[in-house]
Amino acid sequence: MTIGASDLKRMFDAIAVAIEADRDRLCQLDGVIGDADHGIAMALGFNAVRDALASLDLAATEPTGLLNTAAKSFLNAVGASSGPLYATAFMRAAAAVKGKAELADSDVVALFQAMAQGIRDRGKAETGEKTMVDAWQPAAEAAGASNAAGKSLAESLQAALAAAERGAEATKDMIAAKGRSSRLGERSLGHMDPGAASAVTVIGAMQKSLA
Amino acid sequence: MTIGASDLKRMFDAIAVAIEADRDRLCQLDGVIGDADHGIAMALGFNAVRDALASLDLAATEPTGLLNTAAKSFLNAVGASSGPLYATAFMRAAAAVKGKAELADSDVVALFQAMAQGIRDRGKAETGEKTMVDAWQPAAEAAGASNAAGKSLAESLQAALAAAERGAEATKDMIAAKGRSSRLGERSLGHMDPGAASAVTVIGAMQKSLA
Amino acid sequence: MQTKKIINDGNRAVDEMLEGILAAHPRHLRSVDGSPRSIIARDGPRPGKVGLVIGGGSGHEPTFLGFVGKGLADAAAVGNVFASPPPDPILECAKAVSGGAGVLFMYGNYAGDVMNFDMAAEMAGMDDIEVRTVLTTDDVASAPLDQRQKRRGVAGNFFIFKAAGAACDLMLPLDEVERVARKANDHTFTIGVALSPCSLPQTRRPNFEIGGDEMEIGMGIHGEPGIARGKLGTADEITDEMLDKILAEMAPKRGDKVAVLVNSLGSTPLMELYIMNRRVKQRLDAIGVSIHATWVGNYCTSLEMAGASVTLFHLDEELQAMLDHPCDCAMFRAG
Amino acid sequence: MQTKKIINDGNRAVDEMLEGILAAHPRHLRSVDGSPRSIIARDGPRPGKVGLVIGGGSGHEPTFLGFVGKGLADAAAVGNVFASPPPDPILECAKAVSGGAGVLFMYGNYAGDVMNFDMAAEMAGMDDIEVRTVLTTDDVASAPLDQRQKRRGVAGNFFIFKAAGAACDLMLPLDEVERVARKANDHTFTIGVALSPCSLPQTRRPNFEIGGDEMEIGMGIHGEPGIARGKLGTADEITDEMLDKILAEMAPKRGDKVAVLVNSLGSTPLMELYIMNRRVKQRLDAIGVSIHATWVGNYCTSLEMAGASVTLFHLDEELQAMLDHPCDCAMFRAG
Ligand SMILES: Nc1ncnc2c1ncn2[C@@H]1O[C@H](COP(=O)(O)OP(=O)(O)O)[C@@H](O)[C@H]1O
Ligand SMILES: Nc1ncnc2c1ncn2[C@@H]1O[C@H](COP(=O)(O)OP(=O)(O)O)[C@@H](O)[C@H]1O
Ligand SMILES: [Mg+2]
Ligand SMILES: [Mg+2]
Ligand SMILES: [Mg+2]
Ligand SMILES: [Mg+2]
Repeated sequence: MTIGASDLKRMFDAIAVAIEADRDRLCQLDGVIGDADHGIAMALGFNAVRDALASLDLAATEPTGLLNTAAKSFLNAVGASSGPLYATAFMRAAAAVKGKAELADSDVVALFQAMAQGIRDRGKAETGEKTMVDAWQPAAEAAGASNAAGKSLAESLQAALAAAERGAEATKDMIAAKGRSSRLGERSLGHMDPGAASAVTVIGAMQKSLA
Repeated sequence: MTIGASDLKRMFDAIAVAIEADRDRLCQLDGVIGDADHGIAMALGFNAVRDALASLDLAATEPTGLLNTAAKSFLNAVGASSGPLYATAFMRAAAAVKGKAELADSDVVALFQAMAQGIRDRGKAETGEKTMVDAWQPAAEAAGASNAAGKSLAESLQAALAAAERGAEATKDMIAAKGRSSRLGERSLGHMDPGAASAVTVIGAMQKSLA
Repeated sequence: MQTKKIINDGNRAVDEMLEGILAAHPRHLRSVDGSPRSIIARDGPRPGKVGLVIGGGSGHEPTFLGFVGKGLADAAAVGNVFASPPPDPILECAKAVSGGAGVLFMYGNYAGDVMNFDMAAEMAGMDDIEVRTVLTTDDVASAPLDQRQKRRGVAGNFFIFKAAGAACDLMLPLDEVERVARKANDHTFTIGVALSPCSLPQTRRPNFEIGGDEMEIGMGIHGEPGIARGKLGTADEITDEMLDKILAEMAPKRGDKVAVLVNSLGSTPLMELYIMNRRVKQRLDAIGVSIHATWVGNYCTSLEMAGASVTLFHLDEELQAMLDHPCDCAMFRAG
Repeated sequence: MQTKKIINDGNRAVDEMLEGILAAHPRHLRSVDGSPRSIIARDGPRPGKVGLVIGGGSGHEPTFLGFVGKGLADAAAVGNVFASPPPDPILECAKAVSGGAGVLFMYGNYAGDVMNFDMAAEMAGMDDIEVRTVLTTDDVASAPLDQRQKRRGVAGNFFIFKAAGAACDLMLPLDEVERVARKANDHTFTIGVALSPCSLPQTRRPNFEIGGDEMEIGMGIHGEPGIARGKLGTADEITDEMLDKILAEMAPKRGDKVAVLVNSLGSTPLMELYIMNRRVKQRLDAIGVSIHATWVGNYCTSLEMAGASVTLFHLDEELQAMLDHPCDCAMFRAG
């Protein structure tokens, strides 16, 4: 079974639903060490993506075009930090699957890894700096390893989700070194990074939708 | 027994203590139908009077001079509505006992009546308009009647206090027609006028101190 | 629990504020020697000019001190929080700004202010200073139209003082200044809405109670109850309710001009004021009334009260000229 | 219970605010056709002049829009509440104000703003517009001195933008404008204190928790935690704590000159700001530092947050000239 444009659209719809349901928790997490708007930004962004994708002619759209539309609509709706980070993730994902109308398991894993790389490139954060990279990076590595070991897409995304969850949990023990909370020093200890938390939600929705 | 300058000074000290103790209640009453500062204004005023009288040479001061000092210090400390009202009360009281070093019972009653008249003159309020006049006016009348009936000063002031209490209580059933609360119409019903309430406190302290 | 304030001592708050104001604005303001509650425009008063003295309780900043400056008021007498100043500082203001052409007292119509300013006017009369008084009564929520003279003066002071100050600056005689001031007052209509209380520095307790989902339409700038308590509406509903009341009285004709003031009572931020102003513009556009100028911000506050007021200043040629006349005050400039 | 706001729809609040701003200030401001979040000074941009584009999240009004006008910024890109604008409206600002002499981007140093403005700068580069960027980093509470480039930009924006805007208005070349802007930033020191939270229009819930008798020294203008949580002190104690931190870094010499900004984070009223300013003056007098000019009021807010910030702008001859250079913005005038 391969993944086409309409599968990706369903995936984005699923992310939008999951993020909307998670909005208040994400704002609360951001309220502790940031500015309390992360849930708003993510919901705005994925709702905008959903609206933009809804008006696409899916039959005439390849994954690359769909992902670029997602990038643009996310970027213009959000601003904030999450805007360029996720927009770049989607642009890199688009580039990773360029020219393909249907995506095999390994294409989806490549897409997923490109997203993580896009976030790293845009934000210049390393793991351990208490950002969404601490969820995305291990998730991408786990998906890649699982795929390399010949596991199914479902298994690979399951591994990614588990790694993201561990990564997000681990941000509690980190002192923020990037983003708004990086000025808190020790005071950021003990709190989960909101961007890492939302990454788990996003990856969870992707996993459920694509598996 | 007659009343001299030092008795009047003691009386003002007693009023200051009583008003200070009543400050918060008066602010609360004023908060309901006014601007919540009546206790502050009255406390400020009578504390200023106390301070001003403390520096007088009582042996060299007649009641008129003492009362004029009280008027001036009250006026300059307070502003607000209560400032000119009580300042005028004290100025009229001063005029009423002009030339007398010691005051007989009927002089004190005249002083008391002059105070009420001063408040009426300055504020142009009639009884029934839900102001301090609703306490002062019946109190002055009761004191006058009692004095005319040959009662002692203590008895006359006791009658005044009882009348003031009834008058203040009665303001609950009035619609304000003067002062800040006069724009409330029916919404002022059910609440005691703060100026009438403080009048009871003032008259009560006078009664206790002079009796 | 006391309300939070950045103060030292509630009883000293007004005097310390004045120290801070004089420290911030030495080129614009000075106090009268020996009368620290009498604040004078360095540049305003001059021989032959009618002196304009305004004043009232503190806690409404930038009203009244912000309106002291060349082209606007010559002096402000400063009372305690929400309390009229006593006669003495008012009298000192009158003396300091008297240029031989008479002095105009202007202030909001409150019993306490009337009694204290009237006493000061009598005292000034003894010093051979001719004093006239114009009370501001722009709060349409505070009495029916047929009792306009009973109404409170609120944020509309801004326009009314501005017009009178311009008339003074233009060296009009006292009669004319008084006429312009009365006309400006008659042409000014304000209504407020309050969402949550403020607290006095001396008590540090909320000065009224209001439900977590309620608003009070018509509330006065000292927390005096207004016309009605209701559920908090949307910005458009609230603004409409306010404008309905103002426009019913002002009865503008198509083609008329107004100036608009959307004022915060304290803690309501610019974002909300501008959202209201958007509605004001829509409503005025719809009836063909044009907006000559708009002010949005903290002009007449009640300490940290939440809420806002809308004022329309119904212009004719003369009032427009007075509004456009330049003025230079410490806290803002206009014209 | 939701917090009280005069709004229609939390998601529309910024756009409706912008409608209200354009309605209020048509002589000063316009938006770019098709890009309503790009606000341009009617009078500012001109051929041969470096264009100054500022911007950031909404909710800080009058920052940033209030600083758009002749002699100050040529344009502001407007984000959602507390969120950077996306690259598009920033790019539209750059295009609208480019006069062929380059464009300077200035904004507070926040990860989100940096990423979005950098993307816009790249896009402008493709349109052959030379863009330089100067981040403001005046918040001394947000990183140690040796990591000054990590600090947040807060109320000191006022002075830094003002200086850069004057340099642009004086037609200095891009290199010089950038130099002046960096110098102004290096000479600007701010610290804030927060007493109670604000709430975003979309959530209407307090954005942080704080005890009824607590304050947070160094809190950021989006509610980011500061240096320390403590018991609410007196105005003098608070101001001293703030000044100690600023003066230790600024290290002024006797005879030096500063400009002062005492800024409300939203609901803290002028009375409290002026009480703080009184203390600022006392402290500066005591060390022989003279005050060239003072601003007190709502300049960089966090919606209705309670609290205040103090900014000192350490002047030299050049910076003083830039500060005194006239400017004419919708929400204030200076110089
Ligand atoms: N440089 C960065 N690299 C990766 N992620 C980042 C970076 N800066 C911030 N983030 C992420 O962004 C999240 C905050 O996003 P959001 O609240 O939407 O933006 P803002 O901080 O602008 O309000 C943080 O929790 C963090 O995970
Ligand atoms: N014209 C008047 N005549 C008599 N008493 C008045 C008049 N106006 C107001 N008062 C009294 O003043 C009281 C309020 O005093 P206070 O709170 O000190 O002044 P303010 O209204 O200026 O805040 C009212 O409760 C009322 O009793
Ligand atoms: Mg955030
Ligand atoms: Mg009162
Ligand atoms: Mg009062
Ligand atoms: Mg944000």
